[in-house]
Amino acid sequence: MNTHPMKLVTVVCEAHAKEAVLRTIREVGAHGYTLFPVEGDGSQGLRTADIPEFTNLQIEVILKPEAAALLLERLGQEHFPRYAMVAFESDVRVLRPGKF
Amino acid sequence: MNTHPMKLVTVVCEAHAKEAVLRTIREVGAHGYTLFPVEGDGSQGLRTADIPEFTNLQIEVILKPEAAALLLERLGQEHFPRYAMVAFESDVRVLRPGKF
Amino acid sequence: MNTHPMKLVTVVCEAHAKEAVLRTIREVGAHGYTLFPVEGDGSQGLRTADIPEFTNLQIEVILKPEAAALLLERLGQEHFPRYAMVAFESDVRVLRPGKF
Amino acid sequence: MDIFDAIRANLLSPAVLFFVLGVIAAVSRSDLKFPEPLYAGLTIYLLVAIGFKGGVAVAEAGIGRVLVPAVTAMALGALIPLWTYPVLRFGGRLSAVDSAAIAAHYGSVSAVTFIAATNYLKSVDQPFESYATAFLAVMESPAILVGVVLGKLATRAAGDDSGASLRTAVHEAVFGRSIFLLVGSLIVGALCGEPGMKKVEPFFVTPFQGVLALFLLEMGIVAGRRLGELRKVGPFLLAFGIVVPVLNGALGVELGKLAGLSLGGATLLGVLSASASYIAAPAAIRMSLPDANPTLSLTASLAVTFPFNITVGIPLCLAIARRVYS
Amino acid sequence: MDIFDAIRANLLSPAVLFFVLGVIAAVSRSDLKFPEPLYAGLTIYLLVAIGFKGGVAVAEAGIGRVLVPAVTAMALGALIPLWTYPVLRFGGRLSAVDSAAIAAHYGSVSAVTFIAATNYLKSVDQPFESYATAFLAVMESPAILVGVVLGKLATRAAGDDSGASLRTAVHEAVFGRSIFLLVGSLIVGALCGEPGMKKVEPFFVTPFQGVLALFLLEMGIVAGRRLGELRKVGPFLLAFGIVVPVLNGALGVELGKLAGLSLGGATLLGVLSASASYIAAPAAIRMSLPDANPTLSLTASLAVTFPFNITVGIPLCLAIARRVYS
Amino acid sequence: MDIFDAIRANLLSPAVLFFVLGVIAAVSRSDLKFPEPLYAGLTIYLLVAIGFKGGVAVAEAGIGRVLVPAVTAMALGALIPLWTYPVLRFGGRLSAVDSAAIAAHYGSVSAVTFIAATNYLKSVDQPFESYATAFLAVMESPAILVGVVLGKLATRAAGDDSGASLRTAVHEAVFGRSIFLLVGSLIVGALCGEPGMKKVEPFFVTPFQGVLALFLLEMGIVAGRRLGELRKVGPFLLAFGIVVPVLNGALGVELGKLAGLSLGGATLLGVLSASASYIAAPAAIRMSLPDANPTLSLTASLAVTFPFNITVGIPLCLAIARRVYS
Ligand SMILES: Nc1ncnc2c1ncn2[C@@H]1O[C@H](COP(=O)(O)O)[C@@H](O)[C@H]1O
Ligand SMILES: Nc1ncnc2c1ncn2[C@@H]1O[C@H](COP(=O)(O)O)[C@@H](O)[C@H]1O
Ligand SMILES: Nc1ncnc2c1ncn2[C@@H]1O[C@H](COP(=O)(O)O)[C@@H](O)[C@H]1O
Ligand code: NA
Ligand code: NA
Ligand code: NA
Repeated sequence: MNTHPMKLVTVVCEAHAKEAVLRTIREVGAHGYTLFPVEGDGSQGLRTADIPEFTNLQIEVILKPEAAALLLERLGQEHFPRYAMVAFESDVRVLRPGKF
Repeated sequence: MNTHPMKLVTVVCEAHAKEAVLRTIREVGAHGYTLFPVEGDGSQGLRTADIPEFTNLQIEVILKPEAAALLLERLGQEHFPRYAMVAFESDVRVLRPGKF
Repeated sequence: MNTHPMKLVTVVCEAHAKEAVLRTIREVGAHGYTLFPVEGDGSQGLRTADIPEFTNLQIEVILKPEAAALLLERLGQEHFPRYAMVAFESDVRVLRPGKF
Repeated sequence: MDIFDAIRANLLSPAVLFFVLGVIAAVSRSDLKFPEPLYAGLTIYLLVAIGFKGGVAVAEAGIGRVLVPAVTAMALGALIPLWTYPVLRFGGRLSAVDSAAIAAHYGSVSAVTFIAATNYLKSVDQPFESYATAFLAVMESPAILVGVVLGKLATRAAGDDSGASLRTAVHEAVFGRSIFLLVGSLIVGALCGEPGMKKVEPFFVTPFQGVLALFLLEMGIVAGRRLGELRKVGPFLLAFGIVVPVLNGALGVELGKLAGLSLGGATLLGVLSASASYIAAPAAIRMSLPDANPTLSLTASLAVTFPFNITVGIPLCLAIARRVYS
Repeated sequence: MDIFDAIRANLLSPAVLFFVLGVIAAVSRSDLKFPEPLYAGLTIYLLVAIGFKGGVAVAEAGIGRVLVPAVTAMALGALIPLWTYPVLRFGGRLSAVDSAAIAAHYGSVSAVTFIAATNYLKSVDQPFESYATAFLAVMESPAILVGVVLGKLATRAAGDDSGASLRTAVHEAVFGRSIFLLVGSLIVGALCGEPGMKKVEPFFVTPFQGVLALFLLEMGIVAGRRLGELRKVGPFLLAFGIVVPVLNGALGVELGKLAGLSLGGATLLGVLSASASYIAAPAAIRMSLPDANPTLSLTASLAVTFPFNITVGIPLCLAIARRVYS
Repeated sequence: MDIFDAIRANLLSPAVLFFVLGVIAAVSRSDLKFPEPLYAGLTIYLLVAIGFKGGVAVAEAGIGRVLVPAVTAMALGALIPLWTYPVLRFGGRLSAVDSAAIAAHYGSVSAVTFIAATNYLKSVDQPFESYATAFLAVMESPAILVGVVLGKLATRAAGDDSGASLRTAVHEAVFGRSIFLLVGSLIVGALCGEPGMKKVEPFFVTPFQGVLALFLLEMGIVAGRRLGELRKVGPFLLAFGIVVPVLNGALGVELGKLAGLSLGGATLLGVLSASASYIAAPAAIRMSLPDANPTLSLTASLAVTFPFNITVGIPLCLAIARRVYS
């Protein structure tokens, strides 16, 4: 089977940012996402994942390169100044390019 | 220390697919895997990870490039038609190539 | 917005290794990390994540290439012989290079 | 107490009202959600508690008295798919494999529905055989096996791995965690008897009704989330999900009487027949009939039949039993 | 019993001592930690239990008797941000948006503080209106809305999406999971009344105090972790976090008396006024006033006011009420 | 009641039968599994409950009466590694560092075994000093420290970071979460005394035995999973894991008598000596003697000694105590 290049954008953010980030993800045209609670440490201090309101979330989205660029740009402009957050992009290959 | 190229295959699938996917992973010759429950949204609807039988799982396997290609091919042929599932491949570098 | 290349080092290890690995991560100069419990199978047997002391952890760190190389080297020398552990490096792109 | 009073009494119990609250939470898209480990913990508690209590009752009654109704229950479970399959296949014009899958779900049972029924009987002071938990334990698997065989026969063309599929289904149906917990706790209860019960009663019996109420809040959320899929299943399955449980309930009550059960025990056998599986059957069927569409069977059993039974079906079974026994 | 005896009695209760133990765990960097689902499970239990009990009490008292004090409570919640905002803005020289955010936190309420207060009243045999839970339910949102409006007015320049922000805040404040659980359980309790209570009492009432003690251990850890941020909030907010609750407590007691509550009920209204929100308000404010600095409001309410109330504020409110009613 | 009756009585208790059920689940590869947060929650509950109760008992008995037996318990813990180390090193031909690690595990204690023992004593109506929990609290660490020193002395070559390792072990042994919870709850209990106990009794005492039974189901699964490693430890360690606990049990009973404990209290000191740590010791040893093979020590303590004690060791200690005191 042929694999097709796609982008994986990973966001680690405070729980309060969840709705805002998912909205942006939908708006740039992604067709799905994966999400789970994580602990973490960063410039805005330790997050120990013991109460749901103060936890961290890791959100993973596979999308087309243009959509990924747009997502990163909007995250950087709209969300980075407001929320504890890290985001990065990497290259992946998928089987069904139409799905993303 | 030298690092060696290897493939990371990530599968996100419904919990009912767990045994089938792990079996395929073993059959293509992987020596291990990592697995955790995740929430997600996709073409087959929201999975909110609140009951173990209806949750999503993320499964990560590091393996040799040929094994990764085989794994993806078999996932695409045997499991994609039957289960809610996403799979993708990416490039990683490891220290002990013999381990994978 | 411009993205900048950075390394993502992922470590999967037994819970007892947590403090030691986090210490090494700090020592090579990383400014943060993300961590969550996972199940897994590997050469040292199944870890089923049912009691916190015997579980596996996945630790993810974004850092500069030199720091990543140093981290992998120290993991390989100091921790691989002692703990059940897997570590790998991959390429990612971030927005704020100064943060890492 | 006529049937409408019975239903009203049930609807105003904490357990059912919390279930309704859960459905409202899901439908109104509140972010209320039980974390998975809480769901798992409550399930373990409920199965162990009901199993243990049932085991103590089996020990007291003696295996002899339990045997005939238990075999009846098993037969009933195996029988239900046989009559519902043609209804689905020809009445509902569903594919063979979907018909088999749905028939398996309706022949198998829902432990939570059973537990809610014992709760209801207690609240209306209707005595019943406590060892009825044994029927719950033996009724989960037979229908699944019959359903898988039906599905395999119907799709014989691709049938080369039939043996393996059946083995998978048997394994899932017999060694799955819920059946393991239930049967294991039954045996533990039977071995301990009353002296053991005294020790654990304050944990496994006294707070049981309250825990069930809390759990039904979560089950309301889980069921409510599926309501959105109702339009995918169509009017036939909707009607099926309500009418068939009533018929199976009546059948279960009648057979319970034949097997020598008391009014309360026959009601419980009726509820078991009326209930549809949404945990064990989906897992087993997913593995052995992977070409069946899980949305159909799961939505019917979880979003139609389960809420119907929790609110109306249970008191209805009691009303039927009252008529049959009077 | 004078005020110092009252405080000492409170400090030696299991609930408060476990809270202190939790703070010590956090401060001494012990690796003690409750897993998130355990925290969530305990929260659900406490809210459902207190809501259900309150609902049963509302049904018994009749909605008529609850109405006046409930409206008083709502008014009180809306009022507090109006007087605390200028204090913060001009006394504390905080930015407009931070002042609005903090004012919202202090007008809103902390359910755990309320629950600890009912516990304390019970332990000193001070009767109170059980339906006071209804005040808790209605006091969570008004202050958040007032605070958001204040913040939006103050930052009108960027105010084009004010409407959306307000809607988000309303939605969060009214449909957030804790308010949903509390109001839902109140209604369930009111519908069930005493007969329903009998069924679930061994789970929702009997072990309640013990569960609260265990939960406060976790809350001590959560609050203790924030102590490190105290130096970021400065002396003004520190003093604010202790003085304002006392003033609000006295205000609540007075209004409670005016509204016709008993001594115990007025104490609870005082405690609600004195308490500051650290769950609902942060979530709603984060979404509607995202430019406010969350460290300020959260540290003040969680690391200063919450521990103060749990240890000293609650018995102080009772002492104030005793003076007012004597 | 002779020794075989005692063992049979123990084997037929719900707690032990659920433990066996858990082992069966693990061995038969059922997918039954407690989610990690449930395990953590049950552990927290059990430690807090036993600690609090013990603290209340300490307050009642007075620190004076607890002191001598507590110091005896500490000494006993420090002593056990000293006599087991040479047995392992020379009898078992194990490496120095493995011998030290295993000796540390057997000198330290298992809280669950202790809790099961108090449960057993209660069920056979054997009175005991409730403040014995204090012995559990003080016996966890000494053996770990002695074991680490032994291991360091034996591997002095690489010994440049000995100080750091010892500090790590001390920190882990003294500030680890289980010891923190236990000691903290003891102190809370001692400060509250009987009045505090009354408030939390329905949560921390009444359902305790049932919770323990459920927890032992999970511990059976955890221990059962390790059975596969038995072939890795060899016949010597297998025998060691059964014989040494019996000897240590007898030693504990004798010293308990010398220290002035009652028959029940001496039995508990015996059980503590007989038990081997599988949580605190592995964590501390992993950090301070990282070259020891964890499979050896953990399999012996978790898959051999723990099941042995839960089923046979506990009644055996009581039988020994009966003989010694008659
Ligand atoms: N260098 C890093 N590597 C991996 N994760 C990070 C890193 N920096 C921050 N994070 C994650 O992102 C969250 C928010 O980061 P911050 O805004 O820096 O506090 C942290 O709690 C971590 O979970
Ligand atoms: N574009 C995507 N990015 C990340 N995860 C996805 C994406 N699409 C689907 N998933 C995950 O894969 C699961 C199954 O996908 P689906 O079969 O499309 O419902 C979803 O529940 C998500 O967890
Ligand atoms: N090939 C692999 N792919 C993904 N994860 C692995 C792999 N091998 C090992 N792991 C993870 O690393 C942990 C420790 O590995 P090991 O030391 O081989 O037992 C395992 O429990 C797995 O979670
Ligand atoms: Na059925
Ligand atoms: Na307030
Ligand atoms: Na010992």
